[in-house]
Amino acid sequence: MNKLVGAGDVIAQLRDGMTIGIGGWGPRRKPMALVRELLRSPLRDLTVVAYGGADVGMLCAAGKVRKLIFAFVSLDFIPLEPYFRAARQSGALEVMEIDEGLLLLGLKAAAMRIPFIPTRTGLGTDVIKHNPDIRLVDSPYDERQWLAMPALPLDAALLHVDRADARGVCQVKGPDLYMDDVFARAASRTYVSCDELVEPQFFEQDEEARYVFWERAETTGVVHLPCGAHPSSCAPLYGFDVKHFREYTASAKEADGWAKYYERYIACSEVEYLQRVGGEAAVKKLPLPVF
Amino acid sequence: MNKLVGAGDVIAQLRDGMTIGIGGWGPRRKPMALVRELLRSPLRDLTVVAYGGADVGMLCAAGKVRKLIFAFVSLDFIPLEPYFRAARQSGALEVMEIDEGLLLLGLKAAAMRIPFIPTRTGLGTDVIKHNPDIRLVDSPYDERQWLAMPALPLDAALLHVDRADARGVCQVKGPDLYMDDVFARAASRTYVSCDELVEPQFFEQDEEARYVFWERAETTGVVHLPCGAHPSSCAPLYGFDVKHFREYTASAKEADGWAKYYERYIACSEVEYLQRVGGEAAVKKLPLPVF
Amino acid sequence: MTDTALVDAIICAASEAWRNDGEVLATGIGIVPRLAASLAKLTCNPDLMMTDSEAWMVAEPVPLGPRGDYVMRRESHMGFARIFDNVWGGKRHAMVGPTQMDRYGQANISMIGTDYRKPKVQMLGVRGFPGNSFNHANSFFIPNHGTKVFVAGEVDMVASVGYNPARLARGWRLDDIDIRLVLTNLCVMDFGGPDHQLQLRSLHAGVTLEQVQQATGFPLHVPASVPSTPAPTAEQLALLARLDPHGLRAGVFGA
Amino acid sequence: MTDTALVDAIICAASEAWRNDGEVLATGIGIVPRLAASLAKLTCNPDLMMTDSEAWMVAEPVPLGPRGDYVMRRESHMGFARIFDNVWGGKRHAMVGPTQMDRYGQANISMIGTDYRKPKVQMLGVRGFPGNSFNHANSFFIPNHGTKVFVAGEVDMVASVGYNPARLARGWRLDDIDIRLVLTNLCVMDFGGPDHQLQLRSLHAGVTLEQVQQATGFPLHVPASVPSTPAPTAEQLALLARLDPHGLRAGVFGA
Repeated sequence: MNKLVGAGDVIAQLRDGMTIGIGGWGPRRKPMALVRELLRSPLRDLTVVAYGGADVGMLCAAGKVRKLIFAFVSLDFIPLEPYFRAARQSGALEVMEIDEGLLLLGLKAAAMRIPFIPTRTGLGTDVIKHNPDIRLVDSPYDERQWLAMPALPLDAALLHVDRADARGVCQVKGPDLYMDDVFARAASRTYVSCDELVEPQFFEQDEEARYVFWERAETTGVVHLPCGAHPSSCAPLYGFDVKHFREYTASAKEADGWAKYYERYIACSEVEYLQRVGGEAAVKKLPLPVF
Repeated sequence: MNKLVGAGDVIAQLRDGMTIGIGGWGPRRKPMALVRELLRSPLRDLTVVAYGGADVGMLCAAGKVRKLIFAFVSLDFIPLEPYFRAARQSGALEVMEIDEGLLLLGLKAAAMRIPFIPTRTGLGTDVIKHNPDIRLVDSPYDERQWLAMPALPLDAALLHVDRADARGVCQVKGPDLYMDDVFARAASRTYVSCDELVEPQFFEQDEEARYVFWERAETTGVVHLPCGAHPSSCAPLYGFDVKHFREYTASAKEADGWAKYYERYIACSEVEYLQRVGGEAAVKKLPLPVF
Repeated sequence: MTDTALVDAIICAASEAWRNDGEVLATGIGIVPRLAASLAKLTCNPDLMMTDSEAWMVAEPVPLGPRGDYVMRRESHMGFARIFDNVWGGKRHAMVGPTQMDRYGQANISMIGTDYRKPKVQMLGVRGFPGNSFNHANSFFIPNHGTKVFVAGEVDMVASVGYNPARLARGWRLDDIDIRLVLTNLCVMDFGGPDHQLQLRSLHAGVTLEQVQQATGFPLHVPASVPSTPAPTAEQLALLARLDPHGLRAGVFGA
Repeated sequence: MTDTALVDAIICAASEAWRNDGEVLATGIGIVPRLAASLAKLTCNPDLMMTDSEAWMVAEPVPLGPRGDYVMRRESHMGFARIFDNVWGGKRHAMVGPTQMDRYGQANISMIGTDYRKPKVQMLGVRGFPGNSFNHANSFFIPNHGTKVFVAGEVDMVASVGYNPARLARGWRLDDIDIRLVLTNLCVMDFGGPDHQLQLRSLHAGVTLEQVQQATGFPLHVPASVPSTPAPTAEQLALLARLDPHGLRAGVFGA
């Protein structure tokens, strides 16, 4: 089985109106090259589910997002994501704003093919008020009401990993998987970009198979995209690009900032993109973040 | 913080009637030395929750178990656990017999402090018929009935790990954690025996901290018991003791077999036990099982 | 027909269970199911996923018994906890060996007897049968086809769901249950008869229809034509020799 | 009082939040909370668990900013997913910085404005506030004590639950909520007043009671005696110098 495809092939599998989950966390291990390919496409009316960073910001800026299911959108060292912020403040964005843990529970429920998971999280907050679709349920075992976090099934998940093979075996060696395994399991189709494409034999060595966190049956397509997470990080291979993120956020302060950013960094091939951000060698030298 | 205690101290913390979870799986990484200490104690009327092997068999033989919450009791290469079998066939054992996955969901629910997790597992089976306490619930999001697997909170969990330090940082290097992390989180108190006692600095090396699967706050007490899993396995340190398990199961065919087994292997110190089963060096040479 | 020839034919027929499954976890519990799954991966469905029966997914089936120099070809970590992620996701097809099975395909490995509180014979417990049977495809291998296994009423403890409308919870349909092949020492069957009736697919060499019906505690559906279970091909036999280097399958029906 | 002296006093007062917690995960988001948690671990509660703010639990607090030769003392893996295991289990005490807080202790970091569909100012989103606030202990640090933060009504988006009986779901009690200290640039407070009213615990050097009340959009409970926030000890200052080698805390109130 050969699951190798191009980024364009991945996007061609998506449809207007789909629910798309995006892996990673804030400015970390986001499938940015796939997101850029999505930005180049005519796709629209998407429901996006993410622990959001610039992936969400850019999709908002480009008007791709009909509804956002999120707990936060942030670049961490730049707390406020400017394009997400602008989209919200314009009143144009439909949102399901929930707790980080509720988002995880919703993905878990979808992965387990159950309709909901009960939790106390969200009770007493405006998460309930602004999401009337989220219901409270009784427990047959106690006298309490519980928030029934509904399953969040995804039509597709977009993920970036350290390395993968053509069978769809994916490895994350970085210190944090984030929730990528749950995104993969919650999705009908999972498309993964990888920094390094390896032979199956790679996973037979030493403890390499330990760092494989979902079965290859959960992976639909694999795209080989070195530095495909840039400007987000892919620890331990490279850190996030502070300079690029600053340029990106600064662009939002200009009247036609997004158009300029788009022209320079999206309206080109990924090969050109990598050249414009300094080249693969420079990206690989980006230091890991220190907190 | 120094959580080092003796096996006797652990058992002294337990009370008649408690619900005790036992980690491991069948003949694998069972906290057998702690179980032997429990067998030596006057404790009784226990509710035992386990993916059961000889741990459950011995506790049944000794009349310690009022109620067993289980999906199976088996030594794998010897499918039928003789003392568990005898206890069931005598009609003396109260049971909550559930699916392996339901057991996991029940522990997960307890770990998450939620009353239940909905699932299709168990619907249509006699698991429902024989467990009238397990309720079906409606979903607010679909028209189906779901089995509401109730939380299985534990008063205490007994686990065996490869190594630990006095702070309660525990490491399982073997290929399978089984459900030990969930047992630890589902329990009010978690007592862990370890084959090797290490200094905290051990976990600072290389990738060692990767193999720590729960926070030390989940560990109440640590007992240093080399070969403490014997006769079950503690891969990669040692395999399970086929010969000993055969002697144990054969004992059940004799009229006073349990009394004899008890006299020889329980009614002694752990030091004497290790001598009687061939010594630490011999245990460490037990081959890993091949399937 | 020798025992070995019979078991080889059964394994080859059983391997067909996974032919059209695509990329699912193939789990065979016991010698015949495991060899059947292994054979399927090497012949009709190379996309299958398999484990070493412990904690690793492997790129090629691991031979039975002591392995000598053989080195497992690891593909991913797959501890027991992750098996449940897979089960609950539904991408699995297991073949297991129940002690009892009834006309609905309901199966039992828990206990035998009419008094659940005091079993006549206690066996393993329900294990993962309830979850497997309602989450993914399942096939069965039964080495001793007889009326004690294929019982007249319902099995003593329904561990595995079958096509029994009376037991469906509200909102569920029989289509949510997916029983595939039932292989025995006499024949190959499935639940493709009228209203999910158990039906004959093929008879092993030398076995008669009457023999099968007498050994089954409820009526079987018999299609107009019932072929013989095919004999293994030379390629299949060669692969089986590699997958079972110690010939453990010869002992499946007792030595 | 210099900014540095003030921030040091606040950090030391904030570190007291964890004194009697035993073995919980201490999470401090932002410079002051993180230094406070670090200081607590090195002084009043060595049993605290802490992370490197990424994926590892560490045996000793990691200094702020570029680390030079410093090597983290890893204790266990603690990826973000496992943080939720910890949160849901309740063994955590976080200190965070909300943008608004009301008389109930309800807090907001999501958005400002009266129209939720079109915020005047969009901030981060609710992040983990709903889960944190209903699962474990929480304290707060607010660097700009004023009526825009301590609002007269309810916060614009209740991200964090507080002691508001009107919002309790059936079967839950106010005792299920556990807000500890609220530290600001003016004072230290808690919700130990009558009926969980916000009350003064101590005033920072040079700050008056009237100043605090004027900067708070709702009535504060003032106990009979309100001490001054203690000045840091020499030991605490020495530890802070080690924990913040680049002096980042000096910029907490703006350069």
